[in-house]
Amino acid sequence: MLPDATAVSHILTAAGVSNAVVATETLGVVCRLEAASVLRALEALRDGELDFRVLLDFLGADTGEEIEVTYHLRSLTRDEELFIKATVAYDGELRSVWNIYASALMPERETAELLGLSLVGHPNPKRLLTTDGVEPLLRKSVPIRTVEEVRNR
Amino acid sequence: MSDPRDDVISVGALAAEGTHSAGDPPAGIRRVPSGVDGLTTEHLIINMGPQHPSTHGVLRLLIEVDGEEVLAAETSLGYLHRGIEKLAESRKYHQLGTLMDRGDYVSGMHGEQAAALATEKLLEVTVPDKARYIRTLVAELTRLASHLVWYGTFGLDTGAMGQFLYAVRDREVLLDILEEISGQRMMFNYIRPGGVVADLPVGIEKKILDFLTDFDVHLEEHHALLGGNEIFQMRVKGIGTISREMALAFALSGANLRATGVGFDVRRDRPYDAYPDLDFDVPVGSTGDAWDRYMVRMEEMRQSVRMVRQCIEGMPEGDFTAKVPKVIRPAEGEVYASVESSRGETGVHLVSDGSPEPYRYHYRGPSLFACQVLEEILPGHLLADVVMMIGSLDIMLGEADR
Amino acid sequence: MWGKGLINGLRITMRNMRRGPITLMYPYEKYDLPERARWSVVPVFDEHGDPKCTACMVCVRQCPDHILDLEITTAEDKSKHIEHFRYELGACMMCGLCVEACPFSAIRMSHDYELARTDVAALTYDLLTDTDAASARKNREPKPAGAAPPEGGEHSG
Amino acid sequence: MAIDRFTGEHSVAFIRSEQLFDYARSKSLWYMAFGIACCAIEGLMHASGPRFDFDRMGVFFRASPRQADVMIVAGTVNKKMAETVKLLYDQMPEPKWVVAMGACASTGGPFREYPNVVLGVDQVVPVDVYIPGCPPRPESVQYGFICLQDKITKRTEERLAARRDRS
Repeated sequence: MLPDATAVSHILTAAGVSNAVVATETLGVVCRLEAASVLRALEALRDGELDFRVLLDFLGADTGEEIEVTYHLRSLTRDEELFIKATVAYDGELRSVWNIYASALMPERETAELLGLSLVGHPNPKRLLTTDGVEPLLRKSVPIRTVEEVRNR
Repeated sequence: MSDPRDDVISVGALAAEGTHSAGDPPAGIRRVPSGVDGLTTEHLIINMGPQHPSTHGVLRLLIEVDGEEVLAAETSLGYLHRGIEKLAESRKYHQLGTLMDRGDYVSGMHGEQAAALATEKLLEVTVPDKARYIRTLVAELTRLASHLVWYGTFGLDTGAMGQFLYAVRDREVLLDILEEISGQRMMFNYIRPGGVVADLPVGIEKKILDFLTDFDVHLEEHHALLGGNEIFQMRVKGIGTISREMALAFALSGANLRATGVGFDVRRDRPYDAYPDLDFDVPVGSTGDAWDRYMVRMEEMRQSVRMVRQCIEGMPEGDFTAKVPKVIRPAEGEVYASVESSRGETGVHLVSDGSPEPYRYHYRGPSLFACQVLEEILPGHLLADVVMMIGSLDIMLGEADR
Repeated sequence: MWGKGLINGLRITMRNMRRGPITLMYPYEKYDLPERARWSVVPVFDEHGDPKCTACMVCVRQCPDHILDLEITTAEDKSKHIEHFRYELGACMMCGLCVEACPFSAIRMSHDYELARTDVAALTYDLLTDTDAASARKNREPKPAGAAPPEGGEHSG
Repeated sequence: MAIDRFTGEHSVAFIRSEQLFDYARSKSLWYMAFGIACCAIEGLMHASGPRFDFDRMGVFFRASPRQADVMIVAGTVNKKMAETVKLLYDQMPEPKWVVAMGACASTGGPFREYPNVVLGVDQVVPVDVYIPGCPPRPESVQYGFICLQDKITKRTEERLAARRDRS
C-alpha cells in the first residue's frame, strides 16, 4: 500500500526535482512539490522503478490562500499509492499533464473550470461541465444559494 | 491530426489474437469500410445526445463521420452537473449519503459505503461485525440490481427487447428486497458512518434466498438469451477494443479494466467491510473488447450471488452500528477511501478541518474516466457500433458530471 | 452452429411465458408497502388528537435541503405556539433524516405515494397551522387538572 | 333550432369533435422520455417494465419529440440542459403537456442550492403535473398520468362551457 518514502525522494532527486518534501500523512505518502516541477516529477515516477503507471484521480482544492492540486498515483505492479501535491495561485496557470497521463484530460478541464484557473498545454482547454458565464463554483468565495433564495424561487 | 485511417482496427487481426473460441463473425463481414476508391465524400458531424435513448443518460457525443465510418469523436459532459462536491461542503457527515445516492444513482449503496468508509477513517471507529456483513450484503444486492440495468439497456442498444423485460422483472424483486431493508427503492440512505441505520428486517433472509434460487436459473437464461445469440455476438465481438496500456493510461477501473486482463479489484486488493472474510473470484478478460466486458460483468453477477449467500450464512450476531456521536466532528486530516462500485472504483477524497462539515469533498466517479476513453476508441468503427461501445462501458452520467 | 442461439432464445421465451404474469394493475390493486417505506412526511397526533410536536426545531436543522420550516411565537411563560409548520413536498427527497432526528416521534414518514399535483402552489403546504406545541400544553395541563376549559386552548387567539 | 337538442352538451348521440379528440388524447398519451437522472430509471424504465406496465394506460415510449404528446422531464435540469429542454419542447406538436417528475424537476430538489441548477423545470417550460418524490415510485408516475388525464378532460369541459357562455 504505502511506497517507500526514501525511494520516492530518491527518484525525484535523480530527475532533478529539488525541494520535494515526502512525508507520511493520514492520506498516505504525500509528496509536496513546486508546481513548476510537477511534470518532470510525474514523468520520472511513471517511468521509474516504482512504476506509477496510473493517475487514478486528479483534484483541486481551495485552501483559502491558493489552489492545492493533488495527483493520486497508483502502481499496479507494486500495489502502492502516492499522492503528489502542488499549489497554484488563484490567477495562476495549471499545466496539463495529459501527455504523461491521459486520464488527466477531463479532470484537469473540470478543475480548471470549477476553480477558475487557466489551463496550459491542454489539447482541448474548453469548459467541460458548465456554460460560459458560470463562476468558478468550487471556490470558497463563491457561495451557494441561501435558504431564502431556494424557498422563494 | 493524422489520418485516422492509419490505425483502423481490422476484425481479422483481432480474431486471430483474441482468445474467443465460439462464434467468430462469419467470413465476408467487414466491420470497417476500407474507404471507397475514387469517390470523395464530405465529412459530416453528427450530434448524438444529450437526449438520446441509447446514450445512457445525458452524454453528448459529437461524431465526425465519413459515410458510416467514425473519424473522430468528442465527448461533451456537464448536462447533469449538480454540484455534489460543492453541496457536500455544506452537509454534515451523516448527510453525505443522501448526495452519494444520487451520484451513481443505479448503485446508491456503493456511494454511501464510500462516504461512510471515508468518514470512519477520519473518525477511527471500528464498525461492528454485523454492520460489516449487512453492508456487504446490501452492496452486493445493489451490484446485482445495477448490472441488471446494464444488461437490459445493453441489449436494447443492439435492438433486443425481450431480455430488457426479463431484467426489469428480476430487478423488481431485488428492489422490493432493498426497499424492505432500507425504505426506498433507489435512494436508500441506509449506510451511515459507523454502521447501518437499522437492523435487517425479520424474515428478509428467506426472501433473499428465495430470490437467489430463482435468480440462479434466470441468470443463466439471461446469459443464454443475449450472450448466446449469434447476432449479439457479431455485434459486440471485436468492438471497442481497449488495450491494457490504454486502460491504465486512462485510469479505467472495474469491469472495464478487468476485461483488458488487469485483475485489480478494490474488494480484493483494498479490502473493506466483510470482503476479507468472503470467498470470491475476480473475473478477468483477455482482449478488452465489448464482448469481454460483457462476459466479465456476467461473471461478476455470479460472484455477487455467491457473496450474498455467504453473507447470509455467516451473518454474525451483535450491534448494527458503532457508537458514533450525533454531530460528527472528525479531527483535521485528509483521507481517501474507495469501494468497488458496479462501475469501478468509486473513491471519496475527504478533507476535514475539524468542523461538522467537510472542508473539501471529492468524488471520484469511474464513469468520468470511461467517458474519456470513448474519444479514443470510437474512431475507426461504424456509426451503429457507437451505441454498443457506450453500452459496453456502462457509463453513468450522474457520477461523471457529479 | 448459426441459429442455435436464436432457437435457444425462443425456448427461453417460451419458458418465460409459462411463468405467469407479475403485472400489478395499479389503480385497481396496490402494492403493500413494507414497514420502512418512506414517503411524504406527516405529523403524529396523540390520543387526544393534538400534535405531538414540541417545536424544538431539531428536524428543521437536520433537513439537508431546508424543506421544513417552523414559524413559532413564544409566550411569556416560554411556551411555544406553532403558527406554521411548513413542508415543501416538492423538494422533499424523503431521506427520513428528520424523522430519525425527532426526539418526540412527532413526525413520521407516511406510506402515501400518490402525491402528484397539478398546481405548483400545492407543492408547499403546512403540516400544522396555528396550534400549541405539545410542551406548551404540558405546561398548562396540570393547572386546569381535568376541568372542562383546557380543551379550548384559545390562549393565543 | 330543433337540431340543438341533439348536439347539446347532454346529447348521447352526438359528441363535439373536440371532446372526442381530447378523450382519445387522454387515453393515448405518448410520452417523450426526457430521462436525465435517477428518475429515468424508475419512471421510464421500471414504469414501462413488466411489473407496472405503463402500456396498459395507453402511455407509450417515444424517442422523438415530434411523435410525442407529453414530455416527462425526469431529473435535475441545470443551466446547460435548460436550452435542450426548451428546444425539445418547442419541437413537440400541439397540444402538448409536460410532466415534471421528481423533486429535482419540480423545484430543484436536493440540488437546488447549487447555483448551476435550475429551480424546477417550470422556469423553462410550462408544467402541467408535478410528481413529488425522489424518485417517485412507478405507481406515483401512473397516478400523475391519471391526474393529467383528468386535467385534459376537464380542459375540454371548461372550454366548451366558456363557449356556451359567449354564445
